[in-house]
Parts: sequence; structure tokens; C-alpha cells
Amino acid sequence: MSALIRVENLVRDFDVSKPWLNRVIERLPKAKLRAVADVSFEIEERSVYALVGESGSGKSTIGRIIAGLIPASAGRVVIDGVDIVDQGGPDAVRSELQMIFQDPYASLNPRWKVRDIIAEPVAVRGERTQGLAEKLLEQVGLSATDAGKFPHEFSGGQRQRICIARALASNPKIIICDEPTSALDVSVQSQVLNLMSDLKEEMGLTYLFISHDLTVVRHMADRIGVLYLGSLVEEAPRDRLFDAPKHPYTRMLFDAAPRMDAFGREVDPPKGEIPDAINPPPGCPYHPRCPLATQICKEEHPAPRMIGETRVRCHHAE
Amino acid sequence: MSEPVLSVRDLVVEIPTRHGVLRPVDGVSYDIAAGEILGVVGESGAGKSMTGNAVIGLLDRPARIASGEVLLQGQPIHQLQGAALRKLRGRHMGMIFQDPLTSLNPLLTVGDQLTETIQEHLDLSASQAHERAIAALDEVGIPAARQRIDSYPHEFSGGMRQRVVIALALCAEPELIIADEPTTALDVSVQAQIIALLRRLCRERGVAVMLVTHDMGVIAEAADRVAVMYAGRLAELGPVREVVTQARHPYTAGLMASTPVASQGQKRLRQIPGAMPRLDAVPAGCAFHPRCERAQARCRQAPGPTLQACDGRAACWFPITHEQEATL
Amino acid sequence: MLAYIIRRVAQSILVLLVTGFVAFSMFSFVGDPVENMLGQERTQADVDRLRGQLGLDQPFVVQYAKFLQQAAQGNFGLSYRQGREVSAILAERLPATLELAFVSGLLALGGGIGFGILTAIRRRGISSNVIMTLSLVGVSLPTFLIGILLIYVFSVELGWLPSFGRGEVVDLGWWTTGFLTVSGLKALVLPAITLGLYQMTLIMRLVRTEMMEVLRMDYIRFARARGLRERSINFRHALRNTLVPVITITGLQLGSIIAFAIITETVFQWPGVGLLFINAVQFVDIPVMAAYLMMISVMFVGINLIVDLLYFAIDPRLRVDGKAGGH
Amino acid sequence: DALRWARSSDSLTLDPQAQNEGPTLAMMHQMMEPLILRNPSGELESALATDWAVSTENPDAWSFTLREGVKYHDGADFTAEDAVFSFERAMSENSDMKGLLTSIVSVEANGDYELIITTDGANPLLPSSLTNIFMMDKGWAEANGAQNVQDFESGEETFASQNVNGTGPYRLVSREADVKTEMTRFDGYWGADEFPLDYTDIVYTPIQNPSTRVAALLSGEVDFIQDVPVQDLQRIESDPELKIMTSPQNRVIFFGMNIGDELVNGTPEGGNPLADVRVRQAMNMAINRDAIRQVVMRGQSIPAGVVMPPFVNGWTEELDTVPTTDVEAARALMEEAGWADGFSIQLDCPNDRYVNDEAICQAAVGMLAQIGVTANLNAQPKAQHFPLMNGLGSDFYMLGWGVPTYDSEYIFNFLYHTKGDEFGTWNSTRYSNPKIDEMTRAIAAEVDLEARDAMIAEMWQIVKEDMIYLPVHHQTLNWAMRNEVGAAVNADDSVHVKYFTYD
Amino acid sequence: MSDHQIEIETRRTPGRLARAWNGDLAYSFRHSPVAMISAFMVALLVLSAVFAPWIAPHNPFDPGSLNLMNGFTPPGEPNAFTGEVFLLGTDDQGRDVFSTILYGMRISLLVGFSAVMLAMVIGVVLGLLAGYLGGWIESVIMRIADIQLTFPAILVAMLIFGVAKGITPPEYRDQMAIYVLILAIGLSDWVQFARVVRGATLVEKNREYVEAARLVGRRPFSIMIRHILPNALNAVLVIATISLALAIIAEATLSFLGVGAPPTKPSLGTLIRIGQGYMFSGEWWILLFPALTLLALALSINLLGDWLRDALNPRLR
Ligand SMILES: Nc1ncnc2c1ncn2[C@@H]1O[C@H](COP(=O)(O)OP(=O)(O)OP(=O)(O)O)[C@@H](O)[C@H]1O
Ligand SMILES: Nc1ncnc2c1ncn2[C@@H]1O[C@H](COP(=O)(O)OP(=O)(O)OP(=O)(O)O)[C@@H](O)[C@H]1O
Ligand SMILES: [Mg+2]
Ligand SMILES: [Mg+2]
Repeated sequence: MSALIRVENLVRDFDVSKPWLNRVIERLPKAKLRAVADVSFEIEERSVYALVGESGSGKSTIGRIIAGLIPASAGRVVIDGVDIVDQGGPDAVRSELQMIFQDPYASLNPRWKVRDIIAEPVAVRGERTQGLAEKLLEQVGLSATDAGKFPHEFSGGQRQRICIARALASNPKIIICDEPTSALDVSVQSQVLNLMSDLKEEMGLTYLFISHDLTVVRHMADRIGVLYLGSLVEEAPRDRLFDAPKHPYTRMLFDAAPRMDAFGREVDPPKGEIPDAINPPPGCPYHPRCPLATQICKEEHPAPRMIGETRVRCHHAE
Repeated sequence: MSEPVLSVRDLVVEIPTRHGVLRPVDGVSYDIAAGEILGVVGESGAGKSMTGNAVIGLLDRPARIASGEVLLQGQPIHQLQGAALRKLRGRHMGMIFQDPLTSLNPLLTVGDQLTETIQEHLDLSASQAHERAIAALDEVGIPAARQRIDSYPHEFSGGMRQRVVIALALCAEPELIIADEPTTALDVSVQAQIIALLRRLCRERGVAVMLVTHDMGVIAEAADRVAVMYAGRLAELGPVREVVTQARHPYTAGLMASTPVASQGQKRLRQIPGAMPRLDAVPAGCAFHPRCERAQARCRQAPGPTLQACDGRAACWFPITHEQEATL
Repeated sequence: MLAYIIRRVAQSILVLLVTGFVAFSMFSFVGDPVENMLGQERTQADVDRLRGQLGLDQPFVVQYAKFLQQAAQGNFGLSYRQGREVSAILAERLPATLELAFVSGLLALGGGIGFGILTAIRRRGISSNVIMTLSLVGVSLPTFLIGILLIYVFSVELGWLPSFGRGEVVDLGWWTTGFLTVSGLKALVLPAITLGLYQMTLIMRLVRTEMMEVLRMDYIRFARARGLRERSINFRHALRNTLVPVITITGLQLGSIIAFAIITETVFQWPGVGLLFINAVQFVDIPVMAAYLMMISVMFVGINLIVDLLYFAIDPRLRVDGKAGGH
Repeated sequence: DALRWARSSDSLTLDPQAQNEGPTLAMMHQMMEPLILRNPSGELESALATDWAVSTENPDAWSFTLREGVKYHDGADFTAEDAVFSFERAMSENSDMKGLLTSIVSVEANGDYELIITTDGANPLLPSSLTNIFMMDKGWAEANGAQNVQDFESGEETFASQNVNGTGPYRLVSREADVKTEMTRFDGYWGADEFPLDYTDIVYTPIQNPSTRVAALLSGEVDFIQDVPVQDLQRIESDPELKIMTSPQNRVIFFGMNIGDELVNGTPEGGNPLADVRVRQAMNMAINRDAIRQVVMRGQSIPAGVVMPPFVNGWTEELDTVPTTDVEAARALMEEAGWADGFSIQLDCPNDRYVNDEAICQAAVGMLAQIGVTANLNAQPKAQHFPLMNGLGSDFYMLGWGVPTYDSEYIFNFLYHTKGDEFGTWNSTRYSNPKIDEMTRAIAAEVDLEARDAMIAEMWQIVKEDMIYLPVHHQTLNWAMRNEVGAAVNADDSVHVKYFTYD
Repeated sequence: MSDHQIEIETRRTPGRLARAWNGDLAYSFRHSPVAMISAFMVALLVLSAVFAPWIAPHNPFDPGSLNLMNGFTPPGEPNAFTGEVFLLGTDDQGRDVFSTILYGMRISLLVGFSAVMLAMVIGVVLGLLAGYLGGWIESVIMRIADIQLTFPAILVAMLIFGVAKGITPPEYRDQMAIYVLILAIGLSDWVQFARVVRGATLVEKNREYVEAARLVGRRPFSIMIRHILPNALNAVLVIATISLALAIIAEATLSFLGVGAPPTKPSLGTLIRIGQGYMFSGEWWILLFPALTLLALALSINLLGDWLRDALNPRLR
């Protein structure tokens, strides 16, 4: 199997400077926020690659760059052999790629009928959309008669199904799922996740699955990347990661996540919070919270290295 | 056992709408003892927040308590109005909301909001109140509380803000705290911190806590007992370990099973078919019966099962017994 | 913040230039001043001579440049109508307008905020519905008609209040005030109501809407949950948060009070700059018109600046990231 | 006692020679004096000159005997030197009065109390053009740098525009332009014993809005108002404390027509209909002056048959007979002229100049519509109307004319003479009659009054037939005041408080 | 999550009309007596203006049909000269006040509607562009808006009126006055539309459905029109309603300053301006009836706008 998506040394900076005059007067430098810092990974065809990490770690940004919604500052994104950063932007692979968003309420235009929403990806290309929406609705477990309704007539889970139907409309190979279930209840979440798994099998889809919920990721993903402050701190196949987390951050995440079998668990909660991304700590970004941190961590950002199947960015991991 | 801090008896909340009267809370009863954390779980719209709001008297019009009782340390409070109710709030019962950013008034310093609350309820001078505010911040683990007391909410990070909210809820030393999804907006690492904090305060102060959430994991870790709500009714109520591991109500069981953790290793997750009914279309009888694989004729008849009518733990005519569970 | 002020000032200079330019290009259309300046026995030679003297025979760009050059030195030239220095005339008239605007502004703000809060808190009460409806009457009749009706009732029929002018004024050096005499205060009543009514309605409705939205915010619920008193919730918590958006609009409204004074001043023969402007328009007194427009712009820009600074004062969030002015 | 006086606008300046305009002159008349005055009954009366006559030596010169013992407000004496200075100033380039004095060649003093004014040829009408030429104090003017009338080029205001030193019965106390002017009785006034001078003070306030002005009178805030809206007369009259004084005004209102070959706003097929005198006659017949008087003017006007106020030398009742309104005859005339189907034309009208100007035009539009003339009304402020009209941009316009000299020559000069730089400046009709032009110049110089009157009569006959103007009415002046104010209305609307009594 | 509430209110009822009638807005409408009364008033007034030529007993815009002698006839009394009787009396030109009000309302409504339309189109377009494209385009547009705001609407309108009258050839001035008024009021009023639309656009453009549309390759212009605009329309509608009342009043105010509709084709404002001259003279009907009509019109539009504002604001429900 070859990599369908290859991300190499991806960097994305946001300019969060104050206006020019303020900078002049207050003698401030230009401020930039590095949302994605030197991230590389590959996604195999027909696999599920998951990105996990806490809020602000850059998951969505990576997804949006791959989807072509925002440009990268540096690095390469190669999709199906086409480098979307250099070669004419995302138009070349537009129809191969679709996205499902987090908020099922905001991702459907409230003024449009479900039929038009689902058919939009096809309609934009000027192709026939007759009966398409109805077919897709049934495919995602809704009824064809729902096509004439408006989004507000559906529950959150149903809306997410509509989003999935829209994503499928243009027959994509890749679907980027940005926290597709985090707004949903568990019982609905399981329905949606099952649907996604089924569709993957049926249609041979590849998912980039973004989530902060480790249990969901563990269920869905084949390979997982852990992000912290824009850096990919650890990357490994699912079972490797869960069985033998290498990076202290990954371990902290696992420990902190509430567990259904941990009644009255009394462990010390993790220290601190994600630092301000505009002024990240020097060296390894995790060092202020890291129990293992030593002097070198404060000075040097560790390079990725392979430990078995795991790629990890830590001076002390073994 | 001594008198519970909070006891809710047959609470019914009604909302008159143009499509008829809705009952987001329908016959809910439970007690919370001092120092106990009662977890309330359920899907979105199950009536968890409504129950909490009804207890503290914060129902927005047109919702209202239609029947039932709310007793705070034995005193009925569900009919209180105006000043009488206000004096209880903050002083005897506190509330924590989901989003710490929107819970704090952005234009007032944290200290202002704290001292204002303290002075409202405790007969303290301004400087005493100030000291007490610092102590409250200290207690919830805000470093350098004395310096930070004059900061504005936006100057705190998300986790710190939620600590401030907790400090605010606790600063007049109430006996009961209603925490409505206090960690949903936070990251896991911070969530763990906040849960630990809540548990510590509960233990040290003997505060009764009603912890509303829809995260089973949080409940499992934090709560002593758990109430599962479905369509405004209590589906199951019992000690947390038993409810999680040996659910008797088919809904609870399904809920537990559909979490990815429980289905570990399976290709597909267990799922409950269908969705929770909308409030204007709650089926007669057991509200869960259309989705229940065990449903029988009796389940479709009104009146539906209640905890009291059934075994006191699950509101189900045909609860799952432990043996059956094992065979599943 | 300094950057902010600098930007504002730069913007205001731009505004002034544009204002001046637009105004000047318009003046060529409002009529010919010379016709008014000469008696009916004038000859064509007189007309030509005067046009030459006034520089009206030059293209308006040249006139504009000359005007700018002089205006930069604080010299707005002579009024065609009165033959006096425009700056002196404006200085003489400004106190009247400012005092009127101040009182009506106070009325509009006080009434607007007060009634706004009242109607927001008692959303469904009868009193607030009555206030809401009555207040709309204020914006459903043209200002001039309201003024004339007030005169009819309170001056002519009841004889309580004067129908025109400022009453006795006290001279305080460069400022004349009507605040210090009984007749001056009486004279203020009707014009101030006429002028303030409209703005009061707008502010009131704005406060009401904003307040109703704020009252649904989580922090208000949280404040309730902490057992704070309604008074403290309404005023300390809700009103303050309401003020931020209210200030923007209010600032602009107060600015337009000065502009709307044109009508009120005409009706009540209030000796302010608005009346001056109307007279100038009728006479095609270009220097006065130009200076008036410039002055209005400066005032608006000034008010905007104050509004922005008020933001900084009210909203601590802006003090750090300085994102004010996003309004 | 103080007279609180209001009219629609303020005097524009206190410089007596900078503006030849009603309110300015009205104000100046309280504080300054000309040599000769027109009293409330319209007759010339001596003011600073006690006597005047054509000079015995030179038929082209007038001699004025000046009043002795007259003092300025600052105590200086009035002498012929001041008069010479004042005349020269009034004739200077920037003076607005010089149009009245164009015939003067020289002004000389003969001793302290005689003034010789020489004109360019004989000028029998000189005295009547001097009633608004005020006598300034030379010493005062020189001391304050006020020798020149306002000069806009210099960009500086003159002292005289804000200060007054006159010989008049009242002196300036304070003035805020457009707001209030206060005057108090001048104790050293020469006529202290001759005139009532009942009022010790005058408080003058302009009140622009007519309703407010009337309200101020009704509510007792002022004692005396001018420019009373005609519709409010009845209300004022019915107030037991108020009264109205009425007099015909020295102003006639009429419509002018472009009788040239082309119309400015598009000539209809068949040429300019207005060029045909029959059409003009038809239009004249269509206008129902009586209806205008009764409804629009509320009886406050005198229908006019000629473009000449009744006070003017040359006016006769016969000339002023109003044509009967006869729509049928008018239609017949139109048909005869080939305009049976009518035509369309723009009527330009001021809306802030004359009494009910816009309403009159509107009424005229309705009346003309009856004979098929569709007049599109363009009513606009005077600042736009007059430039349009004088720039020959109008085909059909309203104009009002007052005759300060009370002589027909003033009318022919401005309204009938072929339009040119000096003459016919207000004639926008394109009317050009060499005979009239010639006679206009002739009557200006004719000293034989009888011959002159004959010429004037002949001229009126000619122009009346040519019918280039459609006379509408003579305005009526109304002053409203409290009962205790005793005043007689001046036909030119000028006010002399010195004649006022307090009853 | 406020969407729960919405979900509850969604029972299917077939048929577009029935659905609209049962929709949130209609429900709120049926339960607001104020809204119903004012909607009735607006409808009544607008219809009588539209059908004025059929309703009005006279045509006051036809000067040839007027008889000056009918002037100042009191309501319901015969005229002293002609003996004619007029329901609401006549004005100074002998025009039937009732007919003149109907025709005047036509002018007022025409000016109001068209001015608001103009302002709306300009404001919506600029607001969309500014909000969606951002960058220097936004800066320029919003700076222009600021500058425009620096000038009070009434002054802007006066100046535009002055210029427009100046540059139209005199022969068209009579007809032009109305268009010039529309232009003047419209141009002085676009800023609030632009601001609101920009605000809504800024919110909407970050919604995920816009991302979804971008993802499938929809062009910015198409996104603005098809996706964002419909979602900003509620706010626009509310402003438009209130602006309509304001525009009608503004026209009246302008006519007081002498720059309104021509007296031969008077608007309600012109009628009031004329009528106010007869306040003391006893001919009260010339002022009273047009003023009452204007009041009724503006008040009911305002009340309707007010109700709409509350009804369309989900946060206030
Ligand atoms: N348009 C933008 N301008 C400036 N900063 C941005 C922008 N978009 C994202 N960021 C910043 O980039 C960082 C990464 O954001 P991103 O949305 O990718 O995080 P995330 O991992 O998806 O978080 P979440 O779990 O909250 O969705 C954050 O600090 C965020 O504030
Ligand atoms: N004003 C209202 N009108 C109609 N229904 C309402 C109203 N307010 C709440 N509801 C309904 O009441 C029910 C209970 O709501 P509640 O907020 O208690 O749910 P919850 O369990 O807290 O859900 P979540 O997890 O989303 O917070 C919901 O179905 C909600 O839609
Ligand atoms: Mg994200
Ligand atoms: Mg809730």
C-alpha cells in the first residue's frame, strides 16, 4: 500500500500581530502564532489516521490545510501524487477530498433544504443531481422523504448523517473528519461511528480522523499522531501507542482521561495547562509540565526519532 | 443515616408551549447526603440541567415546577420566591455552570465578584470579605491568590477560570453544590484537575454535590451514586460501581455498552437504535420502550415504570438481572 | 492606546479633507451668493467685481485649496452674509448649541437608559408596553412638528414657557450660558425636549434590546445562582455589560443631536450654529457653510474618540489587546 | 419702556452702506438718519436736511440746507463735511447704495451747513433716492478705520459693521447678530421734542419661523412683529390684546415671460408661444386675481393691472384696472394664436421671498391649466431662483418689484429697458423696444415734470400693450402689535420707532 | 443548546401556506395584538395609497381640476363660494385634503420604499464584500462608512439634494425632485445596512457550512449570495422596516427645510409643512389630518418593525 496523503515538514503560522502603528509605538515585534510546527506524516490508502491532542494543538489547522481551505506557510502536502502546496492549489484534488465538521448545527446552512445541501458538491460542478440526495440519505440511514426538509427539523445525530451524506456526494476518496462526534451523545456517537466504519468498508474511504477523545480514536484509528502545541510529539500504530506510550505527554493524556472502570480513582492530576502558543516555551514545548524534563529539554527541541514502530519527539523517551 | 442535604420528591417541571405542555422533568426523586457526590447522567435533552435549575430555583420562564417537592436540609424550598429564595442561593446552595468563560462577568474583577457574593451572604466588613475572597481563591488552587484577586476573568486561563467559578460558588460556604457539566468545555488534563478539586472540596467540607454530566468516565471516577435520566425521568439510580458494571435498566446498559471503551476490540460499536424522543412526543408507558429490545406489552401501557414502583434502582418492569448481564 | 488616538486623528484629518472637498464641490450648486449680496440696483459690473473679490470665478478646486490653506491657519474667512469673521461667529454661536445639545443629550441618555432598563426588566409589564409604544410616537412625527406642537401647547395656550430664543444669558468671557438664569433655563425646556425625544427613543430601544440579551447571559444566571440582589444584578452586572454596545450608538446619536439641532433651532429661533447654518444655506454663505461642516466633522470625530476611550475605561478586555474600535 | 420687536430676519450688518436691503435699512433707521426721510404716510420729510431745492445757479445741482445742532451719539457735531464723507462712501465701489446714486457727479460742502450735489444732467428725482443714504461721522469713521465699505478681498471685517455712531433717535447698546439687538433712547437727539419717542428702549429679535413669530406675539413675548403670515391675521385680531395695522405695500408681484425666439427649457413645435402677444394676453386673462386675493392672500393684496405699485409717480387707476378673468375668451385667444391645444412650460418661482409666493404660483398653475397651459412649477429658494432668472435661465418666472424712488423711471430702467450691463438688469424677458430704451433715458433727465409725466404715461401705454409681464397683485403690509403700541405702517415696510406711541 | 427548542417546534404540516401560518413568526404574529393591529394599519394605508386614483374623489395632482375658490373649506361643511363639500376639508389651494393625503402618501411611500431599497442594496453589497473579503477592501468600505456617519443623515441628504438639483437640467427638476429625494435619503442611510450585514457576514463566514461550501469549490461571490446573504436577511429585514419609517419621516423633515417633494405633488411631509402654517389660524384640518396619517403610518411601521425585531431574535424568545 502506498501513502495516499503525505505531509512533509508542514508549518503554518498565523499573524497575530497588533496593527502596524501599535507595534511602532509600543516597540513590539511582529507576533506570530505557530499553529503547526514541522509536522510530517503519511496516511495509507483505506486507512484511518487519527490526530489527537488538546484544544489549540493544531489538529484542525492541519485538517484545513490538507483540505485546501487555508494555505500552508511551509512544507509539502501531497495528495494522491499531487502537491497541493505548489501545484495550483487544491482544485486539482477537490473532488477526491471531503470534510465533516465538528458542529452539526453550524455545518448545515439553515436556509437550505437538505436536498440542496447534500447535492451542493455536485451541483457546483454543474453536474446532474437528480435523485442524488435521496439516494445518499438512505445510504446514511435517513429516509428519502427527508430531502425536502430544513436542517432545523433534525436532531444532532441526524444532522451529522446529513453532513456525511454531503461528504459522500462527490464520491471522494478521502474524508477529513474534524471531531465528528464530539458534539454528540454517546448513544448517537456510536451510531455515527458505526456508519463511518461501514462506509469506509463499502466505499474504500481513507479518513483523517481528528479528535481529542482517546477512546474514540482507539476505536477508529489505524495509526495515531499526538499533537502538542503544533508539534507531532508521538506517532505510532494504534496498539503500539496505547500499549506502550513513549512520550510523557501521551502518557499524561492517558492518565488524565476519565475511565469507566476507575471508580474513585485517586491519582494526582496532571500539572499545568497548555502554554500560550504565541510565546511557546523554548526547547521542548512540553518541558514546563514534564516530570522527566532536564536541562536539555529547556534548550533543544528534540528531533523525531524512531523507537520501534513509534516515532517520538522527546529527549528522554525510550 | 442523617437527614440528606437535598431531597427531591416527585419533581415535575412543565413548560407550556404552543404544542401543549412539555414535561422536561417528570417525577424525579433522589436524595444527596452531606459529603456525597451524586452523578446525574443522560443524553442531551434528558432533563439534567432542568432538574438542577429547578432545585436552585433558576427555571427560566415559562418553565415551572408543577408538582413535587424540593427539600433543602428538610426545609421545602420549591415554593420560595424572591428574597427568601435569593438568601438560600449562594449561602446554602451553589451552582457551577458549564462554560467558565461565560459564567464570569467580564467587566468585574474576580475579587469584586467574590467579595460581592461574600458580603451579600455573610456579615463581614469589606476587608474581611477581601481576605475571605483570597482564601477562597487559595483554596481552589489559584497560585498567588493575593496578587491575582484584582485580575479580570479574561486574564485567567480556562482551567483557572473554572477554579474561580468554583471559588465563587463555594465562597459563602453552601451545603449543596449543583455542578452542571463543569468540565465539558475543558481539556482532559484540566478536567482531571477540576474533578480532583471538586472531590477534595466535597470531602473536606462535607458539601453535597450534584454533578451533572454526560461523560460516563467522569461519573465513574467522581461520583458516589449515579442517577441516569432518560426523557425527563429517572431510569436508574444507584451506587456508581453497580450502575456502571451491572446496569439493570436496558437503557443504562445500552449506554454503557455503546461507549468505545466497552466495545474495545470490536469492529462495530454496540448501538441503541433510534434516538431519545422529543419532549412533545414521549411515548406512553415506559419512555424507552420503542428502542428497547426487551419491551413487552406492559411497557407500552401508561403509567410507565418508576423507581418506586419497580425495584427502587431501575425504573423498568423487566430489569436486567445480573445473571442475564453475564450472558450478554 | 496612543496608537489608537494617532490613528483616529489621522482618520479625522482625512475626514476633514474629504468633508471639505465634498462640501466645496457641492457649493457651486446651492446657488449664487453674489445675487444675495448685492442690492437690486446692482449692475453686471458689480456682480463680476464681487465674484472676483470672492474668488468665485475660479474653479472650485482652486477655491478649495485656498480655503484649506486658510483653514489650516484657523482662518475661515468672512461670512458673506454678515461680513464678519466666520470663526468669531461660530465661537459666538457654539455655546448655545452645545448647551442645548448637552441638555437634550442628558435627557436622551437619562431617559433612554432609565426607560430602557425598566422595559427590559419588566419585559411583559403593561407599563413597559405603554412606554414602548409612546416612545415610538416620538419617532413617528417629524421633529419640526413636535416642536411646533410644543410651542402651541406650552407657550401659546398655557403660556408657561417661552416660544423662542435662549432667554437671559450670562456672559462668562468666551462662553455665554443660559444655565444661570431662570429665563435661560425655562427657554431650554421645549427645545431640549424636541431635540432629545428622538434620540431618547433610539437609546431606550437599544438599551432594552441589549439589556434583554445580557440578562440571558450565563454570568447573569450565575450571579442569580449566587444569590445576589436583583438590583445589583441589573445595574452592576447587566447594565455595565449593556453599556459597551450602547456607547457606540449613543456616541453617534449624541453627535447627530448637534446636527439635528438645525431643525430645532430653526423652530425655536435658538441662536446656535444650526440656525446659523440654515441662514447660511439660504444666503449661500459659503464660508459659513464650509466652516460649519468642518466643525461638525471635528465634533463627530472627537465624539468617536471619546467613545473609544470610554470603551477602554469600561471594558478591561480591550485594555490588554487593544482591539477596540472593532465596532 | 421697551419695544420688543420681531421680524423674520436680522439686519445683515450695521454698516449703513454695505447692504441695500429691507431689514438692514429698517434697523439703521433707528440709529442713523438720511438727509431726507419718507414718513409713515409716504411723504418726504426733512431729517438731517431742513430744506432742499434745485440750485439756483445750476439746474444740474441740488442744494441741501443741513440741520444745525445735530449731534452724533458720541457727541460729535454733524456738519456738511460728514455729509460729503458719507456720500462719497456711499458712492464708493463696494457700497451697495451706489446704484441709487449713479447720477451724482459731485458732492460738495458749502460751509458747515450747506451741501451741493451735482448730477449728470438735471435730476428731478434726486431727493427721493436719498432716503436711505445715512450720514456717518467722518471723524469716527477715520478714527476707527471704517472709511471703506466692507471689502471681502481684504478678508477683514470693518469696524462699522459692528458699531454705530449715528444721529438717530436710538443708540446701540448691544448686538448679537441674528439673535438680539438692543437700543436705547439717545438723549441728545435733535428731535427729542418733535417726535413722540415713547419707547425708551428697543429690543429687536429676528424670528425666522413664521409660526414661532406669531406664537411669540400671542404669548406676549414680543410687542410688535412684521412679516405676519396672512392666515394668522384673524387669530391675532381676535386676541383682545393684539391688533393689526395694514397698509398697501410698495411692491408689486408679477410673472415675467420669455418672449424671445427660443425657450430655454425646450421650445415647443411651432416656436415660442410666449412670443405671441395673444398668448400672453390669454394667460393674463386666465389668472383669477380675485381668487388669489381671497384665498391665497386672505384679502391681503390688491389685484394689480400694471407692474407698478400705486404710490409710484405715473400710476393711474386706469392703468391698474384688473382685467376680468375670462377663461372662455382666453381659450379663444389661444386658439386664434394657434395654441388651442396648449403647451407646456416651466414656471420658476421663489419660495422664501414674497408673501405666499409658492402658493401664488401654485394657484397660477391651476388657472393656466384651464386654458391648456401646463406649467411645471419649480419653486426654490431665492438664492437659486434669482440667479436662474437673471442668468436668462427661465422662461416664466415670478418677480416682485418695489420702487424705493417712487417713480416709474425705476421700473423702466430695471424691468423694461433692453437687458444690458447698466440698464434692464432685471429684465429677463428678452423684451427690447428701442423706443422704450430711448424714453427711459430721456425721462431720467427731463426736468419739465409735466412733459416727463406725459412721456411716462405714453411708455406705460406701450408696455401695457406688449404685455411682457403678467401683474398679479400689490402686496399688503401687515404689522401686528399689542394694543398699546401706536404705530402707522410704512409703505416700504421700514420702521421708525420715533413715531411710535405708547398708549 | 437552544436548538432543542427549535426541534420541539417542528411538527410537519404539509402545505406551504399552512406551514408559514404555523411557523414561528406567524405564531408570534397571531399572538401579538400590537403586531396584528399595526400590520392591519400598514396594509390599510399602503393599499389606500396604491389605489388612491380609484379611492380619492379628486385628483389633487391635476392642477386644472382645482378651483382655488374651494380653498380652506372646513371638513364636512359647504364652501362659502362654491357650496362644495369635502370630507376632510380643503387646503390653501382648494385641494381636497382627503384626496391629497392619499396621493401624498403615495409619494411618501414611494420615496420611503425606494430610498430604503437603494440603501439596502448598497449597504448589503458593501457589507457583504467588506465582511467576506476583509483586508483592504473592508478597511476602505468601513472607513467610507465612518466618514459617512460623520455626517448626520439629514445633512447628507440636504447636500445631495442640493447637488442633484444643481446638476439636473432645469426642465427636469420638477419631476426629478422625487428621484433626488430617493437618492438623497437612500445614500444617507446605507451605512447601517452595511454594518449589520458585515457583522452578520463575519459571524456566518466562520460557520462550518461556509467552509463546506468553499471546500467543494464554490466561488466567494457565489458563497456570499447563496449562503451568507440569506442568513443575514433577517437582520436586514428588521432594519429595513425601521428605516422605512425613518425615511418617511426624513422626507418630511427635509421638506421642512425646503428640500422636499414639490408643492404641486406634495408628500405627507410637504402637506405637514404647508399645514403647520395654519396652526394658529383655525384651519386645523390642513395640518391635523396629514399629521395623523403620517403618525399612523410611521407608528404602525415602527411597531411592526419592533415586533419583527423581537420575533426574529431567537435570543429574546
Ligand atoms: N485564523 C487564525 N488566526 C490566528 N490563530 C489561529 C487561527 N486559526 C487557528 N489559530 C490558532 O492556532 C492554534 C491551533 O488551532 P486549531 O484550531 O488547529 O486547534 P485544534 O487542535 O483544532 O483545537 P480544538 O480542539 O479547540 O479544535 C490555536 O492556538 C489557535 O488559536
Ligand atoms: N424554554 C423551553 N421551551 C421548550 N423546551 C425547553 C425549554 N427549555 C428547555 N427545554 C427542553 O427541556 C428539555 C430538558 O433540557 P435540559 O437542558 O434539562 O437537558 P440536559 O439534559 O441538561 O441536556 P444537555 O446535556 O444538552 O445540557 C430539553 O429537551 C429541552 O429541549
Ligand atoms: Mg479544532
Ligand atoms: Mg444541560
